[in-house]
Order: sequence, then C-alpha cells, then structure tokens
Amino acid sequence: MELKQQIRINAPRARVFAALNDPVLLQQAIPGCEGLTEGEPGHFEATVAAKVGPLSARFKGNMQVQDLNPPVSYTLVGEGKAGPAGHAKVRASVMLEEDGSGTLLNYVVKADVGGKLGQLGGAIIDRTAQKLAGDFFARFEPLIADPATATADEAGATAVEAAAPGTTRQPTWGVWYFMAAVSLALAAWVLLH
Amino acid sequence: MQTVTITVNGEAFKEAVPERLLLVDFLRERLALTGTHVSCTYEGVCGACTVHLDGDAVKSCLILAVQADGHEVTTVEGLAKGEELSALQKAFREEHGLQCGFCTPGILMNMTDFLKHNPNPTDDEIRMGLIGNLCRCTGYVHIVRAVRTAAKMLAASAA
Amino acid sequence: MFPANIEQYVRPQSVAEALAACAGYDAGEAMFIAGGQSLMQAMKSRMTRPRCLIDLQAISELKGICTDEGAFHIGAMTRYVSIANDERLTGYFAALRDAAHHVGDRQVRNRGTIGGSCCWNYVASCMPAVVMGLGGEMKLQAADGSQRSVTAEDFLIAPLETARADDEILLAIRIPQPAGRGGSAYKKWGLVKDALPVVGVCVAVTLDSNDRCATARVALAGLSAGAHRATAAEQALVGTAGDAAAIAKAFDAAANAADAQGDKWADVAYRQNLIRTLGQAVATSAFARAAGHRE
Amino acid sequence: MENQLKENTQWMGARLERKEDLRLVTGQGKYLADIVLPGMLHAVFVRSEYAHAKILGIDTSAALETPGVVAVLTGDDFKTDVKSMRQPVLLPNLPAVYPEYFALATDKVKYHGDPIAVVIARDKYTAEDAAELVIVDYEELPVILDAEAALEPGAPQVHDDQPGNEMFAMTFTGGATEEEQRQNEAEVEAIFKAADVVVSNRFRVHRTGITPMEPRGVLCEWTMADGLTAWITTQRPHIDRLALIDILDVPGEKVRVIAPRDQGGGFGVKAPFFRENVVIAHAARKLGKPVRWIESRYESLMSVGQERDQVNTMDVAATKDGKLLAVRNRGIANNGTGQTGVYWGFVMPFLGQVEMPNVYTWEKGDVKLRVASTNKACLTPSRAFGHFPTRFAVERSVDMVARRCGLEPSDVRRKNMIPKLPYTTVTGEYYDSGDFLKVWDNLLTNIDLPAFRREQAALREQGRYIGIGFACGAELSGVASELLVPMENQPGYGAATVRVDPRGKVMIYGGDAPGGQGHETTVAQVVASTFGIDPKDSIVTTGDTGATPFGAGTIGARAGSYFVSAVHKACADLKEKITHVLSHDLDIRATVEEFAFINGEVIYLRDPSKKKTFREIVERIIMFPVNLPEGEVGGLEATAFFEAAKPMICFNGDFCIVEVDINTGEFKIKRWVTSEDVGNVINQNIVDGQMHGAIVQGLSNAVYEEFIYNEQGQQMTADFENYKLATAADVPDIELTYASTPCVHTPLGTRGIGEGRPSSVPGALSNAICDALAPFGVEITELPLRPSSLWAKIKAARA
Repeated sequence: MELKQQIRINAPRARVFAALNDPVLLQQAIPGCEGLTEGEPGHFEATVAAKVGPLSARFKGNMQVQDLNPPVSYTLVGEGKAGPAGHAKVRASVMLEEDGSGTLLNYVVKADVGGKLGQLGGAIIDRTAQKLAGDFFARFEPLIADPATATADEAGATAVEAAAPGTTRQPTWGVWYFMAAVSLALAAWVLLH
Repeated sequence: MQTVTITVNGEAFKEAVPERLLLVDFLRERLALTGTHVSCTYEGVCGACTVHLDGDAVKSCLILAVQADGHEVTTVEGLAKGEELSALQKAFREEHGLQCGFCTPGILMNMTDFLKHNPNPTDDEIRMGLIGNLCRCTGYVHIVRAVRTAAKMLAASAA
Repeated sequence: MFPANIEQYVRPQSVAEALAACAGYDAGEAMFIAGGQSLMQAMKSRMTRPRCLIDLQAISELKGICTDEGAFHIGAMTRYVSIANDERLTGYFAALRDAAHHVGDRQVRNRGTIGGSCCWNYVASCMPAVVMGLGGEMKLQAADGSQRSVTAEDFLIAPLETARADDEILLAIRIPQPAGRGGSAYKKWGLVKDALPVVGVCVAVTLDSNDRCATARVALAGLSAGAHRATAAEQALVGTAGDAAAIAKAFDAAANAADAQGDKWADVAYRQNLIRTLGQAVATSAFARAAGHRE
Repeated sequence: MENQLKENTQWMGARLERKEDLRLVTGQGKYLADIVLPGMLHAVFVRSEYAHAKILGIDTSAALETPGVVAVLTGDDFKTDVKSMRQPVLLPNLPAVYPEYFALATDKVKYHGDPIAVVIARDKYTAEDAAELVIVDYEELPVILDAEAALEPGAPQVHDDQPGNEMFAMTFTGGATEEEQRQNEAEVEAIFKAADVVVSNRFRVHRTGITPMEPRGVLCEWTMADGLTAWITTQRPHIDRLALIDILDVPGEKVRVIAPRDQGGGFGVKAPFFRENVVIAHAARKLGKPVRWIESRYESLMSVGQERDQVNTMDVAATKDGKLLAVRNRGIANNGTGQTGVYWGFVMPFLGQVEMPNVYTWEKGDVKLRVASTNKACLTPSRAFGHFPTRFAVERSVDMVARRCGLEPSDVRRKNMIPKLPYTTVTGEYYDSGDFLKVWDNLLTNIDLPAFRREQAALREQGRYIGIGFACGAELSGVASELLVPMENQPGYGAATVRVDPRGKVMIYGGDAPGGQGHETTVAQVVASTFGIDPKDSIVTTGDTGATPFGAGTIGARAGSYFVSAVHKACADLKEKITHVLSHDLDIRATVEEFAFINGEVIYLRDPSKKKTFREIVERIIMFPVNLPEGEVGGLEATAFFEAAKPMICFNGDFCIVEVDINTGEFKIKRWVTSEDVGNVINQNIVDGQMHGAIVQGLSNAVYEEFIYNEQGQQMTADFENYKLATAADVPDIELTYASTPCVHTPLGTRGIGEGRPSSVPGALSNAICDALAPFGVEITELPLRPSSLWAKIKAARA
C-alpha cells in the first residue's frame, strides 16, 4: 500500500525536523510505542504494541535512515515482524517545506505487509494508516509546542545537521516505520470478522 | 481445565476439558463421534461440522466445548432411530444426494433443522437454506432433490 | 487453526456478574463472547488471544425484543434468527428483518447476535449499518453499574472500534418510532449469495401528510470507513415524493460522494455503481413500506 | 429363457442406491482424520511467509522447549537422511527441465507456503502453539510471478538448476523434426493469408482449480518388523508406495500404502505425490511412533488445488460460410514452482494443448506451448486437467467466427464437427468411437432456436438482454498406456482381482482409490449382471497396496472404462472355470456360452432342468475339489488386466440461456442443458451426479473462484472467505439428456466419464453472455467472468 499525506505543523522547520529525531519525544507520540533503542550506529530497534478494538499485536522492528538531508528530507527503510502473524516492509520518504511560521510536512509511505497479516489485510489499510497518522500528529504537535522539549529539540537539530548522511544516529525512522507497520498490522486485524 | 457435562445424542458425558477445546474436537476426539467433519478448519464457512445445539443447527467448529456445558447436542450419529433412518437420510440415499459424503453429515443436520421450520419448501428456499454448506461433488442438484423428497416423505407420514 | 490457550472461562448469570468478571485482567485480556461467530474465527486464526472468556449466553436480561411507546428494544444477545422471524418488525423497522434474513447462513443466524455484530463492527457487516440507518441508540452498562446511551453514529467509531469500553457491556439497542409513517429497507451485494456486503445500503424514510419525504436516513455498509451515513442522499431525498427520478438523483449523489475502495470483489467504479443500484432498489421499497403499500 | 436372459441384465443402467451411502449418511464413514492409532503424535508444518527468500537460519529451540513437543524437523534432516523428491518413478517421460528439491525447503523457499519445518507433538493444539515459536531468518530474493515475464532474459531465477525458468516447451503439430515443423508453420500461415475470416485473440484464464471438501492428510506407522504403513489421502496408492520406497530408500516389502476406504473427494488434487508424505513417513521412522498430519484449509488453499493459469494466443482461419480451416495457438502456462511429483505442474498444460483442437475438422494446426516456473504454488491436477483454458479459447473463437459470418454458432459447430470416428486430430489425439452429430442434434431438440431469437429480439425492445451459448467437447475416457506411460511414467491398464467365497459371495479388489465416484456400487452391478447374483452379494476393496493388484489410480475417468472392464474380464475367466466344472458334474459337453447365469442359478440353456445354484457350484469348486475335470484344480479367484486397443473418449454438447442486467453486469442462468455420450451406463444416478458436479465446478471456476497473489507473491486467497466457492443458491438446476453410443473397445460398451466435463462450461457461459450483449459488441476473452468486469465492458461499449 502507499500512503501520501501533507500536514501543516505549527512550528519552524528546524524544530520539526529535530523533533522527528528525538527518540524520547517520538516514543510519547507514537501510539503504543514501548521503546526505541539504538543498536549498532544507524541501526535501531523498537517495539510497538498495536491495538484495534479487540485485536492486538506486538511489533518488533528495525530501520535505517538513508539520504539524510537536514532539515529538509530523508528516507527511512526497514522492516518489522509481528511473530507468527507476519511481517511488514516499509520505505518512507519525508520532505519538510517552510510555510510562514509553520512547516509543511510531506510524506510518502510505501509498505508491504506479508504473512497472515497481509493475507487478512486489504483495501482498508490506507484508511487505518491515515487514521494512525492523524493520531500521531494529534500527539506530536503539542509535544513540540511544549517549551520543555523545545530546547532539547534545537540541540537535536544541530546534531542532525552535523551528522553525515548514512552515519546518523537519529532514530527518525521510528515514527514513519512504526506508523506504517503498525497501521498495516492494525488494518489487517480489522479485516478479520 | 474445566469439567463439563454435555448431553450428546441423549447420553450425558462428564469430561474435564481445556477451555480452548473446540466442540467439534470434543465430539470427534473425546467421544469418537467422527461423523461430524472439519473441512474449512477455522472460518466456519463450509458447514461440514454442523450439529444441533438444543435443537438448532450450528457450526461446532465455532463453539468451545465449555460453551456447550449443560446443553444438548445432536450429531449425525443421532439422526437414525436404531436401524430406522430418518426421512432425510433415506431421501439422500434414494436421490443419490451424496458422492464423497464428507459434507453430507453437516448438510443432513442443517436440513433436518430447516425442514422442521419449513416443512414444504420451494427449490429456491432449499438452495438458500444450503448456503452454509459447501459441496464439491454433487453440484447440489441431487441434494436439493433429496431435501424435496424428504419433505414429501415427512408430509406423507404426518398425514 | 486452534485457539491459543485460554486461562479462564466464566458464564455469569447477570450483567453485574459479567462486568465483575473483568476485574483482575488488563484491558482486552478478558473478552465477552456473545454468539462468537466472529470472535471464534479471530481466536482460531490467533489474531486475538483472550486470557479470559466471559460467555453472555446465560444472561436472560440481554435477550429478546420488546416495545415501549412504539420503540423497539432489542436485547444485545438477540439472535439473527429471532429478528428475522419477528413479524412485528414492519414498516419503519423492516430493514432489520431484511438484513437478519441474509446474514451469513442458517447456522450463523441460529447463533450470531445483533449486539455481537455491532460490538465487533466488522468493516463488511450488515447490522451496524442498519442500526445506524434506523437511528438506533446503544444502551451500555459499566462496571460501576452506571448506564449510558449512545447513538449508533457515536458508538460505531470505525471498523472493529466502538465507543464500548473493554469493561462495558452493550445491553440493548433501542430503535425509536419516528413521527409520521415510516418505512425502511436494507439490501447488500456480494459475489456469492448472502456473502459479506461488498456494499450494503440501508434507507429509512418518514412521510408527511402529503406523502412527501419528511426525514431520510441512509447508511452504507462495506466501504473501508465501516458503517456510515450517506448525508448527500439523505438531503436529496427529503421533500421529494420518493419518485424514481428523485431516488436516482439521491443515489447518484451518494455514489459520487462515497469514499469507495477498490478490491478483488469490485473496483471503485463498480462499488459506486452498487451504491447507485442497491440504493435505488432499497429506497423504492422503503418509500413503498412507509406508504403502507404491499410489496 | 430369452426373458430370463433379459432379467439378467437388470443391474446394468439401474438407478441403484449406492452401497457406500448407508455408512456415509449415518456418520459411520472412515476418512483419514477418523483413523487413530495408540500413541499417535500430531504434526503441524511451518511454512514460508515469503514467496522467494534464502533461509539464513531456523531457530527451533523455543518450539522444542514447549511441553508436549516431541520433535522439530527441518530441511537439513531430509537433505541428509532421505533422497531428493526427484526420483525416476515420479518423472514423466517428457523432455522437461526437472528441478531437484527435498521434502522440506533447504537453502531457499520458492513460494508463499513452502514447507520449512514440521513440529511434532502429543496433541495438535500444542503442535500449533510450538509451530508459532519456530523462528525463520529469511533473506528476501526478487519475486517472479508472471509466466511471460519469467521467460524473459534476466528474469529472477526460481530454480538454480533450471536456467531461464523454462520448465517445458513443445510443438504439437507438423512432425518430429524442426524442419517439418517450420514447413507446417508456413503452410498454416498460407491458409491464414488466403482465408476470408481470421479471428485473433489473447485468451487469459486465471488460476483456479478444485478444493475437495476433505483436505489432505497422512498417517504413518513404522515398526521394525513390518516397516512403514502409510495411510494417505490419495488417488494412486500404488505409485505413492513406489515413491516412498525410492525416496526413503527402504526395501519394497517394508512399505504398504493404504488409501482410506472413504475419501472426501479428489478431483485430481490427491493424484500427485506430495512432500508431506515423505516428511510424515520419515518422522514416524525417526520417532518410532505413529505420526499424523491433517492439512488445514489455510495450508490447502496455499499449496494445492491451483490449476488453469494459462494465456493462449489463438488465431482461427475460416471461410465466409463458416468452414473452419486452421487454428494457430501459442500457449504459455504459469507452472508455479513445478515442485510436485508425477505431474510437475506442466503435464496439465501439455494435455491442454493436445486436446485444444476439440472435435472440429481443422485442415491444419500450428500449436506450441511454453511452461514457465514462477514463485507461485505448483500447479496440481484439477478436474478438466489442463484443457479448461484451451477449450474456453477454442469455443469462444468458434463463436466469434460465427458472428463474423453472420451464422448461428450452433450451425458453425455442426458444420465443422468430425462426422465420422475414428479420427485423429491435428495435434495427434485419437478419437476412437461415438457419434458427435447424433449428440449435437439431440442437444438441439431441447431448444426452438428460431423462437428463441424472436423472444430475444422482443425483449431487447424492452431493454432486457437474454442470450444463448453453445459449447461442446470430447475428453479422454480413461487414459491408455500409450499416453499414460509418456505422460505419467506409469501403465494405463485396469486391474482387478475377483475372489469368490464358498458362500457364493464375491469380493473384488482394485488398485484404484475412489473419493466418492461410487466404485463399490458400479462394480457390484457389473459383477451381479455377469454372475446373475444380487449386488448385495459382492463387496469391493480398493486402495490398499497390501491387498490389491497394481492400479494406475482413480484418475482421468478410469472407473467406467478400465476398472469395470478388468472386473468383467476376471468374472468371465471365472465363468469359464465354473461352467467347465459344472458341465463335467452334469455330465454334458458344453461351452460357457451354453450356460446362463441368472438369478443365482447357473442353467444349461439346452436343458434348463440341468442347473445348479451359483452358491452350490462355487462351494463345490472351492471346498470340495475332488472329481474335477481333467486339468482343473480347486479355488475360484482370478486377476485380470484390461487395456483398450486404443485411447477412448466421451463427448458432450451444452447450451445455456442467460439474462444479463446491463446496469449491474449481473447475469442469471435461466437454463443449462446438456447432451451426453457416456457409452453404456452402469448406474444412471452416478452418471448424472458426475455431470452435475462437473458442470457446477466449471461454473464455480469460471465465475467465483480465483487464486490471487499480490506483487510480493503473497497468496491472498487462503480461506473460503476470499477463495469463493459457488453455493447451492448461486447455481442453476442442470437438465441432462443422453445420446450415447456404446464404446467399441470396452466389453460392456461403457465409457469413463466426468473428469474433463467442466471444460465446456466457461465457453458456453461466456458465449451466452456475449450473445445477450451482441448489440454492444461485448466479447469475453478473460476469466473469471465477474459482474464487475462485465459491467465495465458494457459501460465502455455504451459510451
């Protein structure tokens, strides 16, 4: 499935980019995220407990940042497994545009779900994914607006700009990967009847 | 584990069963009543496992044994009275309403319940009534005929 | 394809007992089982693994259909077969029977319940759309004994998601009798007969003294958003005489407004066409029923 | 005496109640899943999540720690302990590139559902729990799913030992040498250049097949003394036995295969030799305990029952008055992995091209096939073996020719139908006997075509669209060694042992393994009519290699042709002996023809007072073998083998009438009428039932069923909610009529029937729909026939 969206976030681009690279903040923003940890540099692992109504699954995944171009764009590639239920592969491209005092965030997530999940998945996936994206930003925006986190973000931002592409240690991938993987997982559950 | 008492074909069975044991496995594996079959495995779409629960046709693969605790179950083994076959069983033989016979017990159980509520059905009603039972051998033609014949037999015996 | 381990099975005699049985389990670990025709599939494919199963079969207060001032109370544990056979459900309530007659198959209708269907709220299911189309109110009871009533729109959030909390039980669905003469109908399309709806349409109308459409509710089933109102069609129907032209116009509007998905059963255009053709058939019989015409 | 002789044939053609049915309607049938052995263990397979991936590692530790789990086996166990699945006994004598593979995937998985490991536990719930804990580490590989793309240079390789993914390729016309073939192609091209009418289409038939209601299963027991006893849901136990001997590398006397007496349908799916047989047998040997595997529907829909999946690019040349001149076809079949013994997937499309010319008198044909391996499940035989897609293509093409010429499709068929048999088609298929025109004319007596055309025109005025569609087809009626040896590397003869017991009962043993065809009944009817006894007095045993003579299996409509003929032959041998001894006892000189076997008596026709009851004489020969005629010894048992001089066929013509709703694309079948040549009938009920079932399978395949893989090769139709079968409410009643001609090659004039019968369905149905929609010029060239796609075509045509 492919999910395209543009969201306006009421914060300057650098801060948004930095926030998208702040594991602590992301963990709070991602629905059901139980943790993000960095393994070897540039390789990250995380766990998300996905739940839709009566159905739930725990996703473990890893992701890598590619084509890092702070504070404008980057691509995330990775995959996650939900045990015997199946797996998901995700490629997410993110592009930030300045929009007055705010930022236009464009993203394209291409995800393929396999195993039992994929078989039970279907047309509904996009919708659920969008819904999760909505949930994420509903939680994300107030978090960046929060001055307590803001300073940390600025620091993060400079760190990102300093970081050479490919060797980044920023777990940016977390959001996009898990939003997509989790969305798909949930969507797949939804198809059960 | 939970101890259940289920009356099957008139006989009460008291058994300790795991909570997750399916009624169809209770019947087939605990009671060795293997006339009830499993074909679609988990969806409850094929109807081969149809039994009567307190007289109503239901799919025994979508019910846990613990849910049937205290209830009456009738399986295909309970249709004939001794040597005397039920009207449907007779009609299925007469009209060649079965080939491999795998779906047949489920169909007999569903249609027994169906004729109870609809003693004089049209062919279309019979076909709609059979939606919960898949058959791959017969093309349903002789099955519909057999149900029609059974209805006539029952009407005659009632008169 | 067998369920994962279940630690506890209980069969409470009352709603209070049932709610009490949730205590000690985290959200979602204890599940209520009504007819089980959907939940058992999910358990057997291990898409859900409840630790505790609370079987509602023995709670008599959840069963049966009764009326007060013309409104119908349908107990959550009322089986499809009982709805399909209830001859009181005519005119404004007829859509309930239209749907109940064609849910799944005989065996499923003997076991499945309207409450179970609404609480599961599967993306392709008939009952949620019908309850929404008829303006149903969902009556719920919480663990502390408090009760609340929620409209179908508020209850049916999204596929598999409802306003019911994990430790809340749906008691009954109340379908109020509208002012004036009402009629409703429901129809669905699937590749095979009585399949899950690729598209389902429920229409409920009331007529004023001049036989014009006073109120109209249209709900769609089978789209990825789950059961939802088709307001475009509703607005187009109100004030009309329910003639073929008006109905056709209304469901062109509904089809064009619909966020229809394509899948192996129907592409977007065909889904929209189904909304059109089913809608026309359903609205026609809803108007006929409201006018008290024999079908 | 004449009258009595007539009575004697009362059992042939009778609508006798089946002997099988008493146990089946009372729930006393014994299917594989009903067989339980003491200490039996349960197996659950771990299957690939990916369509194409390297297996980097398999972690079975957590599964092994699960209480109740006895063992977990993986591909390594099979690579070292048993031989590869590519054994000579399972290889057709056809020039294909056969990939090597083992019972479980070793280095890589090649389709979504490929078996990787098996968990064996004390109960099946535990086995499934543990199977979830087996962790497979995959490295994904590029996936190839489309047959034409798979044959392109540079396409991902499915098998390292099959360069270019081409499993099989063949030219079916022109001759053996490339020179002759090129010559033939040129001659065909010349016909096309000169022809008044040329119809060219690309016909695509989706992946669909057959799903017996009973899934597959295997139960194996291994003892030191007797070796392996394997109960398998199978149509050919004798071939399975040979395969197990060779793959497990054990002496032949140590292997016995038993197909359960009751099997829940086969339709071809249970004819190949499957990897699971080896896995379970090896596990039983390794663990010294009985092990049983029962396939889940989920596994079944991912692994077997998938067929068709062909593209046929077909050109047909004809004169303007509807004479068919030449057919040129380029078939491409999607074989999946090709990893299933006996057929290797490609044997079905191979036969599909052989049978493509159907019953028409083409002057010439130019027919080629290519079969590609892909990352889908291997094709497995499904009733209408290979020719469902080619029959659809040729029957559609004939209708298009008729429309182009402004002629009735039924007339064009009749005009081009082979008028006299025997006949050999342009692909070399031999049609032995029958009368196609008689069958066709009988079909036409069921419809007043001019009246229908008037009604059709009148309804079109009212915006209603009805149409009539015709199709016909000849199919093999049992397959002779002549074709079975090259195609499946096994003999085609039928074999039966007939044993008479001292109480006058008759026991028949056959190597076939029926799954609902009613062998017990039809054979009993044949025995009853030859011995003049009651069918109640005979019992049939099939499927046990320890008790039955070698049999090719229950495949390709063999029962009514080969098996019953062998039974009849064995009975005839015994009648010789019985009458020889009887005439000696009666002190007369008489040949077998001078005796009648009637109503339980053996009567000397010239003096009916000279007779004995059947029971007396057989008891005398078996129990009191004294004072026998010179050279005779006691006992009454004979094994006979039957092989027809030539391949045999049966034939059918169909028409159906449909009404199409142009606003929804939905169509209703108002009538389905057939005319059949089934030869002499043994049991009319059983013949009718075969036809009903086959036609409805054809409808279900053509309209409702479709196996779908997404771009990653994920199988998206692994349950009946997504792989839809027609229900009773979706299909019409079927009107069967018969215009049979006795088969000249079988002793009873019978023909085997029912196997290929679904093939005429998609042609007849789509021809009817196109006839109804003629005003819009809608032509159908692809299956499945879905309302949605039809509606789109109508909409496009009206715009």
